[in-house]
Amino acid sequence: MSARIGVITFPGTLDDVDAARAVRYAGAEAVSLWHRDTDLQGVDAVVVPGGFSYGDYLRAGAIAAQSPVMRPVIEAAGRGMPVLGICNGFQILCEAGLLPGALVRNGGLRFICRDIRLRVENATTAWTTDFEQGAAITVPLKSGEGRYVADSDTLDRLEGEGRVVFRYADPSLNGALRDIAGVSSADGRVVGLMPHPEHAIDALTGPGTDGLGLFTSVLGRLTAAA
Amino acid sequence: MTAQAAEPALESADTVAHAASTPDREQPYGALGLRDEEYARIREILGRRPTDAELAMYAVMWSEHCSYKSSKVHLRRFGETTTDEMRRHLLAGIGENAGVVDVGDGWAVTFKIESHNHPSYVEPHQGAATGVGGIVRDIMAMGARPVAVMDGLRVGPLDAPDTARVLPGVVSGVGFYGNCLGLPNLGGEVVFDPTYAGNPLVNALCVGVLRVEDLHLAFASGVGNKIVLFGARTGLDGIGGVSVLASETFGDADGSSGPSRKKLPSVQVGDPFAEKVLIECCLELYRAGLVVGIQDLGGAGLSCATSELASAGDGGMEIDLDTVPLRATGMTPAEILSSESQERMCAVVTPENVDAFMAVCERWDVTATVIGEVTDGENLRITAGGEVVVDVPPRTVAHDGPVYSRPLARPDSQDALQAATTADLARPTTPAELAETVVRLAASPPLASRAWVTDQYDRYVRGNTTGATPGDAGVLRLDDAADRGIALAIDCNARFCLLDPREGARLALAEAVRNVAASGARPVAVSDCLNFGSPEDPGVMWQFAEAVEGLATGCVELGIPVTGGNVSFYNQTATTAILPTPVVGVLGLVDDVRRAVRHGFGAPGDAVWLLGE
Amino acid sequence: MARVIVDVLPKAEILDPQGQAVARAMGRLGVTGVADVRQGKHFVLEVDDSVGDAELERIAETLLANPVMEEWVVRRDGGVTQQ
Amino acid sequence: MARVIVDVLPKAEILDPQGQAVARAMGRLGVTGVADVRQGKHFVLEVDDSVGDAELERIAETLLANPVMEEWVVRRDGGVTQQ
Ligand SMILES: Nc1ncnc2c1ncn2[C@@H]1O[C@H](COP(=O)(O)OP(=O)(O)O)[C@@H](O)[C@H]1O
Repeated sequence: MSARIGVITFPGTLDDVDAARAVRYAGAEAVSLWHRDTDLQGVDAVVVPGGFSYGDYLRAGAIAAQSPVMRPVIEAAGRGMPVLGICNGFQILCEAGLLPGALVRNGGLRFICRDIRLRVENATTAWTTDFEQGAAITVPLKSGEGRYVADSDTLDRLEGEGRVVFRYADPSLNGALRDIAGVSSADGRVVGLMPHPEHAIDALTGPGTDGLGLFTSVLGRLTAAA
Repeated sequence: MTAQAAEPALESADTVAHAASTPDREQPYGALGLRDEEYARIREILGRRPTDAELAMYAVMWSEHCSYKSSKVHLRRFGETTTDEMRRHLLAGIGENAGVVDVGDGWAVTFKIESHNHPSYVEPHQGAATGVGGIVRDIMAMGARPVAVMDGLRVGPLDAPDTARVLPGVVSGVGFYGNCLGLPNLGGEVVFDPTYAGNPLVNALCVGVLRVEDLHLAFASGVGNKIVLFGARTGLDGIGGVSVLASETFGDADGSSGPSRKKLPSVQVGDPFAEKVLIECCLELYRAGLVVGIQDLGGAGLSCATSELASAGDGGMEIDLDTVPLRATGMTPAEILSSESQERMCAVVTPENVDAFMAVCERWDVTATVIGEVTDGENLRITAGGEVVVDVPPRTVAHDGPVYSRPLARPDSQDALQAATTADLARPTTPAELAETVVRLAASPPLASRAWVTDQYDRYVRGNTTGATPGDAGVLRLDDAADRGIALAIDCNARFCLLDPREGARLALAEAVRNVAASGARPVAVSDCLNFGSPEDPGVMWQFAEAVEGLATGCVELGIPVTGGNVSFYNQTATTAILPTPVVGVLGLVDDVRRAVRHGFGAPGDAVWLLGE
Repeated sequence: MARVIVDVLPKAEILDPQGQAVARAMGRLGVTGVADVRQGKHFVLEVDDSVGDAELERIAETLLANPVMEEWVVRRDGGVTQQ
Repeated sequence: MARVIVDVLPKAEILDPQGQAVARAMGRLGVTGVADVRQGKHFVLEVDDSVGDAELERIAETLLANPVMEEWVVRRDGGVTQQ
């Protein structure tokens, strides 16, 4: 039986079709979850995809973090279920308190859509085991509120615990503190990142296939656990 | 759903009965953009003076923007020149919200370009944003899922002071709305010229994909069928905007139709989140077969939606304005009918499907309200506060507006323009001069990188973009289960069009066709956005007629039809018109996107071939 | 040095999608009793005492607010100087 | 019904690029004497009299502001209820 990975759709979610496609490309079954759902249909992992949930009018991810479906997600994450937040999904996980820090307006105040290089700083999380430690991967970044911030104690702690998972290899793109592009929970099972690995799974439609590694990593983890 | 009743309509609302008994009341038709003879014609149609609400409807629907009164006689050329052979893949053509092309295997593609020029000068960000929103709703109204956008932008010189306000605002507006809707931006243009300094052009293209059986056309038939208004609430946005903005020079937009209303801002604010939800809601309604007819609410709001639905149907229609969910208090019937609040749609639904329709809207948190029904009468009757405020034959509002054959004349200046040739220009004579010229050209605003613009637009979302920027054309896979795709390009060199509007239009067409073909696609259809100065200027009218002729004959030679488009007149600053700017969009079909040709050189060692002379 | 506050709000007739989104979220959070929300901008300026009220008004009108769509209030130290 | 104002500002230690962009634009406009600008959000809520201060504080903290990066002030009718 193949692993079942949930992909949440909030009103305003945009990259859910892409996230589901990436899950399928990796060999798992994608299960659609709706923002009003109160149970996760027994999925093995969850992807919170990108977009502009509820228009992001208040703060990116703020309103979605309060949605019904986030309650079972938070509970399941507490029990160790892998959760990946991409872009708006990362913002939602931060707003929901599953990941530390916050994401604010880009330093240049403009939306940035560009293929960028990321360094994999921790290849042991649930979503990165298929990468080499320190590998550089190319994936699209597309966000207006992508600048990662947290107070310096938090940043030091994250660095010390190896919870900075991805760093921008080309600095100063959006002003993220310490060039942080993605972080993880203490147990390495919840990961959030601003760039879009689901848009780098096929050279036809993206800059390459580097992004697929996140989805195959979790699959390996799930099948190993089963 | 939450159909919140309107405030009681103003006690003073001008009813049909009142209009009949007060034939001599003075009406401000001039301020609404109607001419004496147009007003007289309305009185003749109705056999009495119009009510305030009727006057507002006729004024907005008979404006240049909605009625095409100056362009109609010329646009007929497209219909006359299109042969059955050219039309063979068309499921819908000119006259519908957007043209629809059968692309095989049960798939169809619909696309259209529209302008939002004047609003983008007044408020660049919101003007451009709502321009994208409007064209996307046009595509939705065909039953399609919008899948991509493009934008053709024209502004003043890069170093003109106002360009620093207009260009960044427009780009952020296009990006904000398109990105938030999840529509990849496949490309576009940024062109600088002094004539656009006080009158920028924002032309937005949207393309949609549908299954042939889901094609929805705007009509209201079937006595007893319900008219459902859904989406955003109706507010005081851009009231009178269409007639004032598109028919006279803007600036004195006295937005009120009621005498006491303070001057209203003529801007509309876009809510892309509401539109995204509306898209998903509409698609679910189509899939469930719950829609008989559908119309987007665009420039002329409910005036346009109700009169167009009714005149395309086979009966009459009754609408009760007291049921329209409002955002402002004390709106008059005329204001409700003219409101340009964004993110609204109007559907015709059979009575037995109303509950299911409402349930889908509820799932998406979309406000939906039955506001009326199709009747066996002939007229569109609209009531407010229990009184009839509109009672008109819908065709007279929507289709039988005035048509003008405006005088046209080749400007005397044309000879001098043509006499000045490149022979008079200095040319580089030494290698060093040549090198310097190449560098200067590469850095010039017309040729410099567009990354500053395109980096603000999402081109990846939905994962089907196989070619965007930089590229000759945008290329999109239709469905990830197959490798069938489409290519799109928009082009216009308006300086050529100034020199010779007929040849210029043909060149714009040829360029867009080449760009599509160079991407490995077979060109199949054309949509155009004709941006010109005042039609009351015979020189501008001549440019317009020539450009239409050039485009029509060019299409015949290439064997592809014009499927729709948009005319934007009155693009001028004082008496100076913009360059004649017929923007041409071409749609091409790609059998296998994996084999589509990419822009730029491939690998070192590849041979470079020059084709043609 | 004085502290000057400028509060900017969308005009009443203008659609406020942000405020509406917040108002709807309240309901989902189980908050009742909030009838309406409008969202605007809040600026805090540290200015020299040399900067007069007319100058502040000009700053608000040309830079902080968009007069086409927004209205604003300028306050010094909690006192309203101009509307 | 009462009117409640919530003003939200980025914390002092958080970089505020929007405020900085405004401050830079001042210079270009020829405005001198403005030493610093911070930009935040301004919410105007119409609330039932039944809604107490603790409830308002909860709304501000869980929804209107993000305590990780922002600070806020809740005022009723011009009176500060809580910081
Ligand atoms: N306003 C715009 N919106 C989106 N893409 C644009 C826009 N302007 C230019 N582009 C894209 O940037 C690239 C370069 O544009 P341009 O310099 O006009 O090239 P070309 O002359 O090849 O059309 C093209 O892919 C074009 O589609």
